Amino acid sequence: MTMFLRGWKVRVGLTVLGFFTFLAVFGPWLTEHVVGIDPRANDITAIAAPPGGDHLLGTTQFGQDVLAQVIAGARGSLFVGVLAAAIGTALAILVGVTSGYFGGTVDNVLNLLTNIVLVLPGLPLLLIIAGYLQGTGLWVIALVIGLLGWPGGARTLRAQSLSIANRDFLVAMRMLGEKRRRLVFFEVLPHLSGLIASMFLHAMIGGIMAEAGLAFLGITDSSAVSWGTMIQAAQQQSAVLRGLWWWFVPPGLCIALIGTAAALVNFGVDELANPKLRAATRSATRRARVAARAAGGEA
Amino acid sequence: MTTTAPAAAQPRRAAKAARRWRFLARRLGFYLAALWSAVTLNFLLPRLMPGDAAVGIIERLERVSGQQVSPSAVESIQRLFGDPDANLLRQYFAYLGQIVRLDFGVSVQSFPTPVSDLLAQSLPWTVGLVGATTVLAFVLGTGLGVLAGWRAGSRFDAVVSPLTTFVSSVPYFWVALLALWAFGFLLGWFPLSGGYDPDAASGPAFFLSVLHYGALPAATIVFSAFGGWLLGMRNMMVTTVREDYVLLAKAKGLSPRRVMLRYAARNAILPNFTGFALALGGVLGGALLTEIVFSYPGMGYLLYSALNQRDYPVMQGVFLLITIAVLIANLLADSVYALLDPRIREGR
Amino acid sequence: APGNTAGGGADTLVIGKTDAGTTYPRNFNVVGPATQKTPGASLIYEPLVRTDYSDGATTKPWLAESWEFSDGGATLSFTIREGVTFSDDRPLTADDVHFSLNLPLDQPQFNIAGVTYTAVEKVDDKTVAVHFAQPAYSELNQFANPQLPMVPKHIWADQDLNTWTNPDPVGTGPVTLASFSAQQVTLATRADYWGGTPRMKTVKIIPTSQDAVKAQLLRGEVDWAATSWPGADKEYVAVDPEHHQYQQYATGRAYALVFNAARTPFDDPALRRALSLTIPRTDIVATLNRPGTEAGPTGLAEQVYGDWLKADYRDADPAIDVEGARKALSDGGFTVENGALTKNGQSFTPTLSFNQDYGWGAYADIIVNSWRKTFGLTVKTVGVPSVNLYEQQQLGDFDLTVAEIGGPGVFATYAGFNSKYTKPLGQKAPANFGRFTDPDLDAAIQAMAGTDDEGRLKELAKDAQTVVVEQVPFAPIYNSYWFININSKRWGGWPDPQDFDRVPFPDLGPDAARTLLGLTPTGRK
Amino acid sequence: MSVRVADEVTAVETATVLDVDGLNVEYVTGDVPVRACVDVSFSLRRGEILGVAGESGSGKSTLITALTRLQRPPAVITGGRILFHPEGRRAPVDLVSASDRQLRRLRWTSLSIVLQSAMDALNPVARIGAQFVDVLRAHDPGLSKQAARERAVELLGMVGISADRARSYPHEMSGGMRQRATIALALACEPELVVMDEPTTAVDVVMQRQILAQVLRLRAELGFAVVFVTHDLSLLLELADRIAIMYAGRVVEIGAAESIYRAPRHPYTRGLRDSFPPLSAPLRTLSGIPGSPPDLRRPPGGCPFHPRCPDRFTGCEEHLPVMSTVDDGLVACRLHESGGVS
Amino acid sequence: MTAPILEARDVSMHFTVRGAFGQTAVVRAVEGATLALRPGGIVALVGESGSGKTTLARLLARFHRPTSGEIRLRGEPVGKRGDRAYHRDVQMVFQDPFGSLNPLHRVRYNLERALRLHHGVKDRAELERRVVELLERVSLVPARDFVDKFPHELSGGQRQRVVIARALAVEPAVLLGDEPISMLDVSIRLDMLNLLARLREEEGLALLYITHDIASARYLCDEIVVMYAGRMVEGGPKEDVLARPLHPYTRLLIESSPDPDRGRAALFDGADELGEPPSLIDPPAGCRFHPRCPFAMARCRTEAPPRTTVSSGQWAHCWLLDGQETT
Ligand SMILES: Nc1ncnc2c1ncn2[C@@H]1O[C@H](COP(=O)(O)OP(=O)(O)OP(=O)(O)O)[C@@H](O)[C@H]1O
Ligand SMILES: Nc1ncnc2c1ncn2[C@@H]1O[C@H](COP(=O)(O)OP(=O)(O)OP(=O)(O)O)[C@@H](O)[C@H]1O
Ligand SMILES: [Mg+2]
Ligand SMILES: [Mg+2]
Repeated sequence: MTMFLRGWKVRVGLTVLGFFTFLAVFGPWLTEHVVGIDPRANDITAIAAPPGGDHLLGTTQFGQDVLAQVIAGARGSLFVGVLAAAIGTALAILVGVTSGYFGGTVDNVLNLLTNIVLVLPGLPLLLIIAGYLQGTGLWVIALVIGLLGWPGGARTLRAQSLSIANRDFLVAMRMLGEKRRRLVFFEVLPHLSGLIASMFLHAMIGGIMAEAGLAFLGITDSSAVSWGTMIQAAQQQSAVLRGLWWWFVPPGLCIALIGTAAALVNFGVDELANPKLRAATRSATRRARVAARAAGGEA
Repeated sequence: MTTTAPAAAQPRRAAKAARRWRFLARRLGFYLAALWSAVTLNFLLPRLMPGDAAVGIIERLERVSGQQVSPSAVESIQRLFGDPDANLLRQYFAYLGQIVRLDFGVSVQSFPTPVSDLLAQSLPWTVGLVGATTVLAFVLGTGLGVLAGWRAGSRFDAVVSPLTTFVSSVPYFWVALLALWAFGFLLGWFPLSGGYDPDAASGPAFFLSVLHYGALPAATIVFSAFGGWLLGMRNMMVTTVREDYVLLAKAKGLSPRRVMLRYAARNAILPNFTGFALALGGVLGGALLTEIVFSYPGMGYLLYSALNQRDYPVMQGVFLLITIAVLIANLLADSVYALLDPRIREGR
Repeated sequence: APGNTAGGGADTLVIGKTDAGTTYPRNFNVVGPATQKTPGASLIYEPLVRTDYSDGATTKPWLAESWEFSDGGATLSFTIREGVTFSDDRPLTADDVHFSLNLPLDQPQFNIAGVTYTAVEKVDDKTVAVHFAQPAYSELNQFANPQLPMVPKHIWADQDLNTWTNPDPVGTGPVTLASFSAQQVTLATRADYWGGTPRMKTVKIIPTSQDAVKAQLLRGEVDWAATSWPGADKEYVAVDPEHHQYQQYATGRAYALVFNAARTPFDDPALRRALSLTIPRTDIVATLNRPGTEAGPTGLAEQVYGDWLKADYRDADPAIDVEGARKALSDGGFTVENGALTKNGQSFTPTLSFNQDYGWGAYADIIVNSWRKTFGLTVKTVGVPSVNLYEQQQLGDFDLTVAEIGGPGVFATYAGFNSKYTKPLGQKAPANFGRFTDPDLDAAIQAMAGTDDEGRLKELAKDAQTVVVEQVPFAPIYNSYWFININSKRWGGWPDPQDFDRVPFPDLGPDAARTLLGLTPTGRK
Repeated sequence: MSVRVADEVTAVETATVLDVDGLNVEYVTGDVPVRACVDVSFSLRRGEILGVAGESGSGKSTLITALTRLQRPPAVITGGRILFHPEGRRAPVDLVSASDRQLRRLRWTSLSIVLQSAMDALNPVARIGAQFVDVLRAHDPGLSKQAARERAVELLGMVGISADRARSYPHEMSGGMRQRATIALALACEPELVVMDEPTTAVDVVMQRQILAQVLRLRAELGFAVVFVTHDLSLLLELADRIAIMYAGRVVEIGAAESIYRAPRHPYTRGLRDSFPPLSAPLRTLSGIPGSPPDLRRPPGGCPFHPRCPDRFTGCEEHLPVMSTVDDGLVACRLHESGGVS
Repeated sequence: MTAPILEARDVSMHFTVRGAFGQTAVVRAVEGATLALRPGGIVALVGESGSGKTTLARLLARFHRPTSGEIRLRGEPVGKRGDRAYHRDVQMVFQDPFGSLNPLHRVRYNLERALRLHHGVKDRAELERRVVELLERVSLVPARDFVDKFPHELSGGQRQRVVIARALAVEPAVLLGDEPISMLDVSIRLDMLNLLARLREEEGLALLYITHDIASARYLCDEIVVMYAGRMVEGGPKEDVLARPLHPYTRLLIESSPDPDRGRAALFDGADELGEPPSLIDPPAGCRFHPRCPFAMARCRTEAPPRTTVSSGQWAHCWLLDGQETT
């Protein structure tokens, strides 16, 4: 764990993630007490005003405060991202681990299902299903994203649990007479936790991006504020071509930041799982170079 | 473990061929099953979901004409678009029959234009734009990934990898918006919409205009897609570079270039390649948002407009086409992977 | 040169079309219900009459030189204009008109125009008559519908309209199809057009987006487009005041908050009035960047219906009336408790459904914020995609919703609130989504349908207005406009919104034809 | 020098081929570096087989890769010299400071390597023959493809692999075949020195016997010197001319195979020898070496073996023993320090 | 001789494998194996890689069900018994001490699970006492230093002791060791062998010791069984087998094993052309060793040799012994 926290990537990533989580949790409180502005209030005296003065990040075409919206949007975006990732990951675990660990007919059926869902084109299907369910709220959007997002992970988990199921320690525990369920939860799953964490982070980025993409297409809950709906509103009001950059840059940047942060944490997870990657980091190389130079060896 | 005695090679080979066929049959079976599921899903979705096509048309007609569609017109439109009470099973078989004949029906929004006409109109654009950019992004990303992974820990790697992480985390439609604003609107270097200059009807002028119109969307797709390839390739390279055969290749005194390309990259690229084939399969549905931002006349845009108007026949047609493309790409990935990796080719 | 989309020469007019996607299908089947047809069809196929928005949206002759009601309004005979030819040089005959008018009766599934007559009869070589089941003075405007065009019988008679896309259209309009490509429609003007000879040789229609067309207008690649451009004053007109024009023409329609009168508590006019009085119309039009376009209480735009409006309702003050609203609310017996409307121990927390495809959420916010401020009332806003919203509106599945109301003429505007269209909640109503019922309004509409005497009509219109203003079936918010973007570097002679006899809206067939005829080359390329 | 070698190698060259002097290799990870090779010195004569034995983690593989300058990051050579004496050239090359180009010229033509696992050492996506052709043509650009291919077949034949196998992929061959192929590959350019890192650990005893027999035969034919690393001392006792014993990154004893077996001087060497039960000699209870090898990050002070040493006496935990010559060998143990510093 | 506690009678194990291309093949991993383990006795199973040693052990551990033949525990055919009851008597120790301990669980967890599952021990203090006792039995002292360690904090030898302690916690009658020392450091191996020998002495365990190192087999066991390509080729008291191998393969195996006491000259002679072990998918007919056997006769190619027992209980499957049976 300490090794995990040592790299700058993980630390930066966790800090940023933590910051946005904080925003998501305390956002409403923040906007009310710190910023002092309701993200939905319209300040008709400041329409599409650039940053400064009363509105630190400027206002939208509707006189709504961009900063307050960005803060409020953290909750919407993270909500969809986390929920979708949770659903997707849970399904992936359910299907993948069951399939890999139990094998046999269960495996054949689940594997076929996984492969079929995997080849169904994701975004278009998402669009179509979400399109049918339009206007039903972030819950449904997260649900749809999650429901379509599991097969990749399930496939990986299946392969992994297949290999774990044949590891000696599992065989040993089985010979001790452990029950299958206990084996799955206490022996197999903990081993996949790194992989699962990594999958979850990936899925979260995917979920946030997918929400933003769907919102951009108008498939969203427009009574909720999320970064996606902000970009959509800006696009609808031609904010880009009108140069109202303060309106559409912050939400896009936030998405990019959170994505980068999750990816950075993921680096750490990957390096934890794959020491070869760890040895290939810049700090490791630099240290080696210094040592070599100190010894005067190696031209 | 199992060794083939040379004497037994002949019958072995025949057996191997037979096994290969059986394998192919199995795979084909899977693809058929997947196709059938997609087709069935395609059939069921519009029927399970609330709302019908007529509403979409009426709403849109009102908007376009600016007049309330009169009650008698509403009735007419409902009459034109199907009898929702018909027997579901019969409908299903009729639908399957249609699909087999590649008859996707008639578009609702462009009544009575056949869906296949619309598909044929959009397909080349998407295949051209997204296909080319997918290849480009793959080549670029993989190439840079080889370098970054080969010199893992170097300054190049230390700068490129985190930067790429950031770049690939940026929502791509947002990048597209920014690009459109900067290069299309402010600088005016590129057109803001469309796929070609309609006045440059043919010949090289047409071709040039296609390049010109496609440049900006292509650049944004490449921009947001190459990072994934880069990072994937880098990590595979880092792992592969530490393999003994790479060490041995170095020990053999081969030139570093050769070791990097023929030994390390050649092996490291295998997983990326599967991803590439799948990405090619995703080409048709992949760049939907980009197409919308740039009003590019492709499949994504078609699907989007169909969706907005509940043009089920078009939606189904697009979806089916995309699914078929993905399946073909999977098949391709399977076979080409086997070509690239002898361990799989021989079926161990 | 970059984006030389237009490539128009001195004899070409380029129209940028922003609402038809990125490619066009080749589909001139004008009577089909398609929403994606080849643009320009309304310049090729023409209706019998036109609606004149410069004159109270009344009906004016077009392919019909004149008309006459008989049988107490149950029969209508059109006299066909002489000298009208199709683009294949065949003259427009009574047979063609008969065929065209009979088509929706013959094949009811193509009654997209929603015709209400029951029979068509060729009277003589110049006259065709239609018969109604009852007096239909007010229903004359259906013959202005672009979905009811005069088509050549000799071509159309033997086509199966279910599959025919009419790729090479032959019509009476000022242009013919010169060439088609999915990303550009090129029309050639006709020297033998009955209305005159347009000065340009070609008209090009290119697909573009709402954002892209702005740049194209600025660069002069597009001469004519119709898209709303908030901030056009600064961003467009100011750039070249001489040539860049941004014009607004009232359509006579208005965006309005519609109450579901079939649901308590919105069956109470006092509540409806209270809510209507506190809609911050000025704020909304400010964020829309369209100052001064607040709708009056009747929902009839003054620009169009000036002399049809009752004097009391002219120049209404758009400011919100907090006192009046609070009074109306308490008159209705309502109180607000914990954000919920309360009456007789029952409490309600209404929702406002809006069309999320158009980013209406922010305007909905403005409205509910005002209600919260004025009454302490909490109203939830729900964004619904347009198609779904339309369906919900038909089903009566809403409390408060936003819809565009209106039609060509006062009658058409108010007829939609006739109680005869109401359906029980949960069944699709073809009109009158709010299920508003008022005998006085019904009577006024009934009477308007039975006369073509303008004085009488205006009187009845004022009666109807009184009902609407007092009973508030809907609360008009802002007027709706055609937004016209013009770059007159190459073509002059555009109408002036202050004083016009034609609306230069490209899809408004006859008006667009008149616009074309009025354009003169400036000699620049 | 063993008598047996003289029997087999016709002209034993007494010239030195490799001189390792004070070699230090560290793994630079974490806060404390792992000192995997500490002050390793030995020399190797032409045609000689030097066995290196030691427990797991004693730095054998590190030594092998460092000898050929193939150590992977984070391993770093932090001191010492590796003098390679190419045939027919007077000036030795210090491999530690040689430039990449210099090294590349020496590689395979003078200096080759056999790695532990043949499965991993062969490029899985290239045919065996092609991997020979690759290296042959890299060092002899004049060689035609056809000629290179013929030479590859010839080399494979040398280790008993039939010609048609040249077109096989590594995974199509058994472990033993692959291991023999990598040995043939190492000999492709007729090097003067071959370093081998446990080349037979992954194969079973029968195959091990075949492979080693071939190595011995080929050495007799080609006269290359070998550094052979393994943890199986009993194997080395049969195979090597001289044996170096490593413990905790240090060479603790070097001597002729015969004397290492009959009269080991270092307590560790003795313990190691006694860890292998005899196959034919009378059985007695053996005890191995109690305890476990030290963590190279924090090796014990003084003699690194002292915590496990049955013969330790006061001072062992403080004083690092120096290499002393004892009879025909060298040993680093304070029991034998009286013999004088060499 | 005491009655066998665990027996394999003529068991065979055929695996159906599916290749990457979905084709199937049958691997005849074990064929006609017969083996008896007696309390206090150690049987060594030797043979080269892939000869089926692990498979046989797994059959005895009921990890696989035999394709044919039967396994008997205390003279009764197993099959009716539940798995847990069976494993109360038969436990297994694996080759890789790291792999057979879940890196995420402490030493304590491993031992406590075994105690809870098989002896229903619930009481904390009682658990603690027995855990300490177990660790002491495998010489992990002071035991308290080890109970809360994770596997990665232990050396290989210590890990293997934990594995053995876990098996002992069940109080089995039979311990199956699948190359239990081959992954350990050379210096620790003997320690481990001595531990196993002690357990046999003290607890009267029946032990199956699988190895490819004949020297260690000789050191530890009473009886040696040699397997080749899925079949047993020879078995008997260890000194007899090693001193007078009956089967040519046993001879080859012994000759191939390093032995510094033996003269070097003979060792590497004629080792070149020995060929390779056969494929188990398509094994040679007759005696499976015949393609590599210098004494192969026509008969060897067609007929599988029967078991021939010579004096002192040594037996082998070889046509060379035809007619030499002594009883
Ligand atoms: N990449 C690395 N990072 C840190 N320490 C390492 C690394 N590789 C090896 N070591 C350490 O260096 C020491 C020597 O390792 P080396 O591989 O040379 O041992 P070895 O004698 O070859 O062992 P074996 O018999 O197990 O192959 C060991 O203590 C090992 O832990
Ligand atoms: N689960 C299985 N499925 C298919 N084949 C198997 C399976 N387990 C073992 N085999 C095959 O059975 C044969 C015997 O394997 P086994 O592991 O029993 O040999 P072994 O003597 O233990 O070898 P080693 O000394 O390498 O451990 C091998 O060819 C192996 O590939
Ligand atoms: Mg090693
Ligand atoms: Mg085994």
